Amino acid sequence: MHDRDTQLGGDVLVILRHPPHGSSWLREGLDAALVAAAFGQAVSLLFMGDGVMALAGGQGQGPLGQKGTAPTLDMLAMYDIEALYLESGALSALGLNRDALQLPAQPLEAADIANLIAAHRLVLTF
Amino acid sequence: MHDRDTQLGGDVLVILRHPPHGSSWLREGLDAALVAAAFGQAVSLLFMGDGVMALAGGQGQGPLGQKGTAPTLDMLAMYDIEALYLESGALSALGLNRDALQLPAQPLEAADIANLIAAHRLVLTF
Amino acid sequence: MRYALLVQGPPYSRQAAHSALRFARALLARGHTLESVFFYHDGVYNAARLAAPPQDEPHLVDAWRALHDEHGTRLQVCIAAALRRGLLDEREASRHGKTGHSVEPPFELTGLGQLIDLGLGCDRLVTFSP
Amino acid sequence: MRYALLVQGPPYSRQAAHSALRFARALLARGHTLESVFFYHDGVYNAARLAAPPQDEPHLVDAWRALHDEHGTRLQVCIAAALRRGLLDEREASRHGKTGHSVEPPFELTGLGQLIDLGLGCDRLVTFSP
Amino acid sequence: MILHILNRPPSSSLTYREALASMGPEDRLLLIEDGVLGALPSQVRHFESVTGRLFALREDLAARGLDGHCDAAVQVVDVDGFVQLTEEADKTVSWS
Amino acid sequence: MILHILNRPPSSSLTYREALASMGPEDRLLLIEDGVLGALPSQVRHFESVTGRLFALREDLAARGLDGHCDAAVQVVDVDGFVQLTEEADKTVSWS
Repeated sequence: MHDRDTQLGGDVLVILRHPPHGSSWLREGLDAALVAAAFGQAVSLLFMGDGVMALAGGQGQGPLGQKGTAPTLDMLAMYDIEALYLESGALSALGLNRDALQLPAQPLEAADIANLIAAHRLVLTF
Repeated sequence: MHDRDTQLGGDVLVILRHPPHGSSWLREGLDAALVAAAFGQAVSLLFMGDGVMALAGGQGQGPLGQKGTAPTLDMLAMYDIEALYLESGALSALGLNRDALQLPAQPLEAADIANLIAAHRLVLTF
Repeated sequence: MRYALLVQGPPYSRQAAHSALRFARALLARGHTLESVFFYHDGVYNAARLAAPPQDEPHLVDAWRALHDEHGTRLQVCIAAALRRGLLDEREASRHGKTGHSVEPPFELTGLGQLIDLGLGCDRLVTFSP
Repeated sequence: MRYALLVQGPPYSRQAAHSALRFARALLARGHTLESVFFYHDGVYNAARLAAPPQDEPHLVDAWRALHDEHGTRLQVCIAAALRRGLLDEREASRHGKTGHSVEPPFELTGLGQLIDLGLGCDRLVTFSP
Repeated sequence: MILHILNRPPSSSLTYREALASMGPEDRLLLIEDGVLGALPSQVRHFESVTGRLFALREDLAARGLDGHCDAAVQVVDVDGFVQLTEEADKTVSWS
Repeated sequence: MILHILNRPPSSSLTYREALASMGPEDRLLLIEDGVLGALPSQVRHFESVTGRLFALREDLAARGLDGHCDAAVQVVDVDGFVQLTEEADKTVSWS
């Protein structure tokens, strides 16, 4: 895991750009990540733009009682998805506190994001 | 018609915010306007934001040969839809030339847009 | 007051339909009437009778149906928007020579003029878009 | 080269599916192979067998089918995304106790793992989203 | 008074500009769905021109872990309050 | 070289910022669908950081009446050129 973290590499990179609840993008992106991991691929996640909201602590249910995506985040480790990154600029733009996040993710500057994308065979954006 | 123009009033205001071809919003908004007019309502159209692109001259077909919305604009007069407005700021932001528009529409500043909305019984945004 | 809702968002992929259902329940709880929910644009997908979401997720088609059954709210689906997207009731399926149908009562396929009627005839029309 | 496409946009309401079809024809014209089109998110609505667009509009379901018939391109639909949205083939309809179906061959309901296989197995995966 | 309803956040969508450009001096703006991100202290500056007339939906804030994280300038209402806002308004206009 | 594909215009969506933030120094950006509005002289400033690596799809420009109205900094390609760009790229990333 440590090697993959420092080298930023892997098989599949899933970029999550949408916040929870407002659309199904985040959930469907996470589903793709879980499936890729279940198929034995080395999967990285990048939370970008409003997608960093996925990491906010204290999330609740949707309008009709949907459980949302917060419980899914807790399953990532079970699937060996441990390479979690977030766009550092997005976190500060939204004023989120890194300490209050539900899961730790490594903040990346723009140049690192380009490297991350280049270092994965398949990149899926949701 | 002149009275309605100067008073900015009417029964139904349809606000068109999306450009042609990229989505069906513009076409479905125009359909709603045509139906309202066919039912005898006084209909006004406001082209706002990227929606001002609907008025651009020289539009062509979509990827699979769809005819787009430009032909529909020519039908507006037949339905007595003559109260056409556009957001003046959007036109200049996109750098469009008013003389090159397919149909003339009256440019409105922000304050006038609020008045236009207030002066219609029903406002639909597409 | 007499309310109508315009729903333009598809079920599941966007929150619009969920928000509309929540708003519908709240306005009824405040003693208002909900005359109709009109489905347009991708909102017409809310009428898909075969929807089979996982058991631990809300079932939007059933939730709309319950609204109709309990409060008499009409569920009106724009016919032009629906046909393009493969949402046909038995009558339209037969008219288009197709076997099977994808929309059934209490959802009713209807013209866009109904939306204008609702917008002008009800006290409030509230739109939920994707 | 061996291509695959990921289509996430619904037919009609967004250009994504139209763009994907145009791109598909162009890559085939350049002598490439199109292994599969994978439909996910609202892209699964492209498989709605009852779609009945007006005669002067393109028929996307037929256009996908033609791609399959002429070039053997697989039309793979994410089963989880499809069931939620009311897109069931005969097998799934019967499994869920529903009468009628809304998806038929050459569209095939399949798991999301197929998308990963395509993405890693083909030379190029190009995504068209709404 | 017209109630404007916005479901997109200013952090990713410019729709808020169209909503603001369309508001009269008495009109109110309600943030719902992903639009409630606009109620964060880091984002609320986009809505300066409607200070005192800016609302956000409590249920949508709570679902996103943001209940209690709103800027003080935002009036938080639940869905019952949402209905009440529509009662008080002459009509509603939705922006998405 | 990675080909990034953007279908949203900078006049209404901030997605372009995410696309640009993700591009390496050799990467290319292709504007398609409503994204081609970004190729207008009034809008192209948003893409300054990728000058020389900015493309727009001719068919989508033409459909919108914009063929010939592009900024000179934009390289216009038809759909055959779009396929060629994907051939030359190691992979593609789509932004919407």
